[in-house]
Amino acid sequence: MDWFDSWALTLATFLPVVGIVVLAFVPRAQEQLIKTVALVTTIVTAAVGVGILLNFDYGAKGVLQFDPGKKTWIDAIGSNYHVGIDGISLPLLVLSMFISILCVIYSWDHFPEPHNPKAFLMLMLVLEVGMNGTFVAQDLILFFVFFELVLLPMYFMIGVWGGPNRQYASIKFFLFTLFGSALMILGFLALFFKAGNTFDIPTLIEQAGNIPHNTQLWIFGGLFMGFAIKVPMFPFHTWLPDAHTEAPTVGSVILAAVLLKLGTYGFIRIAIPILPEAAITWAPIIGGLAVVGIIYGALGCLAQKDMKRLIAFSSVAHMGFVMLGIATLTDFGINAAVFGMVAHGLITGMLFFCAGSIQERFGTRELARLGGLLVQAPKLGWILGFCAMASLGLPGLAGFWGEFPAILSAYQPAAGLSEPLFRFYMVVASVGTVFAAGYLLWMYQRTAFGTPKEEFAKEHIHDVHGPEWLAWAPMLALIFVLGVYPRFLFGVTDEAVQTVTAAFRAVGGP
Amino acid sequence: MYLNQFLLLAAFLFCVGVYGVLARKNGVLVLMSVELILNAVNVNLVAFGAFHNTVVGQVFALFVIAIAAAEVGVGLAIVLLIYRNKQSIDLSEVDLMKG
Amino acid sequence: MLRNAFLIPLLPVISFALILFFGKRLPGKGHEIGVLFVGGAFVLSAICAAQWISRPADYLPPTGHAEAAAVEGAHAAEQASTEAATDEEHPADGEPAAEGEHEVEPIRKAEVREVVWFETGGVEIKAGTRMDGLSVMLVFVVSMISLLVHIFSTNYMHDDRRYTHFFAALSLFTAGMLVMVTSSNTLQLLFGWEMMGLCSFMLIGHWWEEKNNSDAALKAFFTTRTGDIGLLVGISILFFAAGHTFDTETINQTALSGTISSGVLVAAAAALLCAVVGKSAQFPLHTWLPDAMAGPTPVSALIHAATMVVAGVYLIARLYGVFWAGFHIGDGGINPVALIGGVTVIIAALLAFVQNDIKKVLAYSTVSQLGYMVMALGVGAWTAGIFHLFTHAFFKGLLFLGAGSVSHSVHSFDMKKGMGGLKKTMPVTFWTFLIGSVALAGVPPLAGFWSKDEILVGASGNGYPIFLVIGLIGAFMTACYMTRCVYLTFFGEFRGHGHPHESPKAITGPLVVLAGFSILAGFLNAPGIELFSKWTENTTVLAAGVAHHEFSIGLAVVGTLMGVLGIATGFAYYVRNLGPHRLTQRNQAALTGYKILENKYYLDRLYTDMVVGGLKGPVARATYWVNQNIIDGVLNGTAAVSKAVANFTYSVLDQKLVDGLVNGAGAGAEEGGSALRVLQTGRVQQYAAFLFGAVVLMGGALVLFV
Amino acid sequence: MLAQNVIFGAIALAMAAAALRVVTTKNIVHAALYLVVVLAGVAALYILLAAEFTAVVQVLVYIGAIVVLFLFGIMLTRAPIGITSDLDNNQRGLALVVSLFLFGVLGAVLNDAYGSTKLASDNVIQKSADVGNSIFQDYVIPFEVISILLLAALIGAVVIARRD
Repeated sequence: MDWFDSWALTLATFLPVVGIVVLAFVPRAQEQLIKTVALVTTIVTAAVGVGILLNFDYGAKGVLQFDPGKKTWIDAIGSNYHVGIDGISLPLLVLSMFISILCVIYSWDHFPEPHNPKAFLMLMLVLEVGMNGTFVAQDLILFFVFFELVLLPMYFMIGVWGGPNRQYASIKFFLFTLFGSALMILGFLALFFKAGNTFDIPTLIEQAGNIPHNTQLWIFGGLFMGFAIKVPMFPFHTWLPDAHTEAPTVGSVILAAVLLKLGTYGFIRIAIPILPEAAITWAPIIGGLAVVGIIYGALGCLAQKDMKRLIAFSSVAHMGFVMLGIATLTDFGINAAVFGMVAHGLITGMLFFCAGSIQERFGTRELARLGGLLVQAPKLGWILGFCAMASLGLPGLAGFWGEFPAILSAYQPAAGLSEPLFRFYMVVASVGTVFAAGYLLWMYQRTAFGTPKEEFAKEHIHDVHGPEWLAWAPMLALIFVLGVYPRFLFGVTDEAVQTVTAAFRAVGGP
Repeated sequence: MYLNQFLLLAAFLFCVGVYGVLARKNGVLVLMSVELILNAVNVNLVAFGAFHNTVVGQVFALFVIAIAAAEVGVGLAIVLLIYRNKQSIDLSEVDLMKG
Repeated sequence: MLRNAFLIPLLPVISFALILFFGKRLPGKGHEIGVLFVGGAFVLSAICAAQWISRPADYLPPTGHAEAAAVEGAHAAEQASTEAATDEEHPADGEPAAEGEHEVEPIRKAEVREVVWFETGGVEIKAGTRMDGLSVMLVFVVSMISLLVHIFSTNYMHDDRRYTHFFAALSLFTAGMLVMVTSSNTLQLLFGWEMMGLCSFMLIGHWWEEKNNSDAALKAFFTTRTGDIGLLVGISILFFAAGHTFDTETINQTALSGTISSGVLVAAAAALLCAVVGKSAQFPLHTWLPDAMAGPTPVSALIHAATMVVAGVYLIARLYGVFWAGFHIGDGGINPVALIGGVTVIIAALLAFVQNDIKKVLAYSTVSQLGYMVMALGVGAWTAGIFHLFTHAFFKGLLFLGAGSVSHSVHSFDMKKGMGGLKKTMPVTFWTFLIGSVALAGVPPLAGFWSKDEILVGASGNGYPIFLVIGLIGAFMTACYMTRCVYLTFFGEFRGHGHPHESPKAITGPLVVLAGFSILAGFLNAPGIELFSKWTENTTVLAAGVAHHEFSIGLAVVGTLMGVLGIATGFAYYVRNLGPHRLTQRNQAALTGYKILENKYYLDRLYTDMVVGGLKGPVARATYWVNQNIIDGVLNGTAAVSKAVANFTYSVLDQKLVDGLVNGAGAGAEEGGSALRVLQTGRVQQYAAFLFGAVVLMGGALVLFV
Repeated sequence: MLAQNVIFGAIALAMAAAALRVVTTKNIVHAALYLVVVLAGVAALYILLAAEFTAVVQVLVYIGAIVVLFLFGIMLTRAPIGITSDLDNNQRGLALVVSLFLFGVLGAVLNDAYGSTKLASDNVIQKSADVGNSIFQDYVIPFEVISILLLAALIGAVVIARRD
């Protein structure tokens, strides 16, 4: 399978492009064909993903695999086409493919207004290219291109298929992220010039130690802005609730499930291993913002009247846990962060699916108008409850493994970080778990418990239907399986994470 | 002969062309000024070609001439169109891009 | 079977899944699965218990203050156990003789079976079962009570809206507790702990159509979850303090070996105590438990007798090394564990007097009894604490199911308005309930007497006289309010509607079984037999050097007297209308001259106050007031404040300030834009002029400065 | 050598003067004619630089075709033939300043870079054949592209100017 080894990642990234080209030639009216093409494309892409999963060498999770070597891409600036994955990228890559399929299935029969499946699905495939590409890129410029590539389709998804306030939301999303990207590319350029005229990530990891400490701090600052906005961390989060609220269901799901992960992934893949010294200096700040985000996001949730907005704020809180894990700069913490990323992708994705379905059925997401979901659509109600429980970090479901180890790791952060400070963070984060229970159960009580409100009491609300089952069942199963047997994920990430922190231990270790 | 005498002359032609482009309001005259600029560039190309003892300079000069011909053709067509629409080729009155 | 103990929690889990997915299609709507699987779990636990009892007590653990072995923890020690004989050569100098008559005796070796769960940061996290006396005892009790509750529910819940879901949740609840007690590490313990939290949420809010019920469910979940902050923090601290492990045995041994700094240990113990306070409904977080009565009665029985609230006590017992070393329990000073337990005993018992709802009386009684257990553990009477847990499970389960049986018959929980005189119509329920009450009151030779007595012995023997007094007062009050409860329910005239009748066999059967255990269970650790303490002793207790005290006949007499006195007081007051009535009337008349006495309801409350004796009345009311207004008020206030803060954060900070900055940037750009608009004439040549001008300026700068 | 320099000086002066007149004259037809002078001067410079093929093309294309095109343009737009004061817009001052500064900067740069660089006098004469070879071998693709460009320009001009 030498052939597969060198081409798998390129295929995984660019197969959706084939789908896009094919779609471009299908007339708009043939919707069935369009949907089939999109579905087949995502499935074939995921098949490559399965191939990667099977051929992945689990004995060497810490090294880059499926790496065909550098191919000259833009010679003038020394940028190469260099792809590769290790144990950290693998789960995220697979997650991204997986979510893409489910989103196509989910939107099968309910494309949001103004309909137009062709454009919608093409945008979705473009998104997939960007997401997959970001997770496999091993060259900063390549990474940047893919990182930015996801902006456009998402912009159009929100701007065209979004809710009433979509224009404001889409512009805000676009500008906010672009602002971060501008600082990020500055950071990349600085890395290029200060660390040996290369954009190659593995090379940079080896060479960047020579950069003077002060310069490192500035570069890290630039990268931090770029990634932190994408995550989003407090206080750069305000684009998120708007974008989520206005985006169509599928857009929200992809946004929550994968796009937010690009930011945290950037921290783990680029910022921390390349600039470990700066990471130590920045870690208390990141950790502080993370725990502020946890509490702040939770408080934000409590004040919400709109279900989707509530879930969006809960993302802020959850990504706070992920960032806290990263900020500890320990194996435990970063493992927890990767787990948290996947878990949050699945769980919050599911919550958005539920919110979307509720909106579709009731025509509103306003908590005050909902109620008695368990009476009218018991299965949907159960699923929502399951996701709420998973989201609040109940052991046995995936959310727990992102939350608890992050708290655990904050007790003993990496050498060079202030222990009392991080222990304080730990306690604050633990308080955050109670808040999480608070807002999620409160939401659940308002939507699912009680009896249906008068305006909906007579309506027939149909329960979960076919495409929804198809799209949701795998996610629900994964949430459960990962929760009970986290080794599936920890086993893959652990070694790779240790290489990340090894680059770091060399600096901060005793 | 110094290389610079050609270059300086070309620079002068170029600046005169720039002045023309900026200061003239008759469309045809603006196009003529553009031709000055293009010729200044051509002189540069040929002079450097001679300096480096290669024909590439001339080749590019020829290309530029060809493109200039095309440019003038299209440019004049546009000027004609403007004239036909506004009964004038006064570029000061063409301010569709006003914000 | 001890090795395969993982099957015991697994069975109810399977049961949960099966009921959830197939239950509705079965003729019994899923209860047959629940009964079958939980019954299976019970059989397996019984086998476990039998094997444990027949296991030879041949293991000599390293003593607590022995230096090296403790740190290496259980595994190393157990591997070495085959050569246990060599341990005898070990000089016993580590064990201070001052600890008393205690000497190292061989115990039964715990059966540990673990598999690697996952790895993170290069550390293997294991999952597994650890079966020692404590776990075996609890597994047995839990599966038995659960089985009885299942059987009971088949009839009690028969026409329920969500019969199937009820059984599913019941099974999962049982599974949660079983996971917790069998686990070999704190992480898995946390799993079971939270599973129970989830199930209590589901079951308390079983009738979620009414807002009160879902409110109660939320309250239960939040309150326990607040305590769980402590559990998360405590587990984290101990994970690192014990050298990157969740293993309970290692944690205990490390804590006792003195290698952990006392500050860390105190922090860990305090954090865990928070969790206990939340889960076991100790003062001041006990308020959720009475509200939790909103759930179906069988659930209350399960929560109070065998699962959920017992989990907190189990946590202390399981991680006793941490508490022992962190709070210096062996030194005889007042420590937080004992203090919280003691305060809870009194406060909850006082509250039990003012309730009219039979389930609330029992609920406060549970809180009070849990206080006993916690207090026992706090004064160093480990065996007494878990022995009380053991006996309490039977008679409290019995009492709740009895209350369920009564309400099944009269369709009410109000003792004053819906019951009375049921002695004749429901004889089985009456007699079993009476047995449970007497056992709870601590009358020999029933179960409650033996365990309560042991707690008192422990408190006095370990130098905690104040807690001895509290224990005695508690015993008196318990007897008194139970008398009131029994009298109101079964004696006098029937005050409800309809025709009460004896419940069917599915309901009375479990009552009879539990009544049997309530009578007999206490003898397991009666003086001279003392099997229970032998069976449950584990390495932690030995290593800590928990002292054993001989049965004291004097104390037993005093304890019995208190119980009997309580019953007599209650009897005298209720049945004979003696004593305090006139006193009250005179006092009230003399001091205030009010005619309020004519108000029967008010009088009732006043009498109730007088029963607990003169000045105790206001105290109880104040306690209730504190309960309702201050503690609950703080909870509600916290919610209100955080909501206000949340609103402020959202509407002012988030929407105005942070968002304002962002929008401000946009507005700034717009302002600047309109300023620059003047320049935008639309004339291309002008643009070109600017363009060239800019180029020239930049080029010039380049020429001049570079 | 001297002769060449003298000739260059003469041509340069004529060109400079003519170029100035192109952008300053008030008669639009005169402007076109002055442009012819400049273009012819450029052709002469090519010859001085021994690029006679380019010089010939310059004369043919520029003077023969483009200038004629201009004249057609002037006529078709009914530009005022004769002296008018209305050929300049109101930003002459700005344009003057910009172009003077531009010249200053360019001159400074050129002087700095090539102040004393001489053109080798023993230049191998670039034969027209070499130019042809170069175009049709090394630069054949750009050549083809330019062909298409011309075609496109042709069509484009027709489409734009077509009266419909």
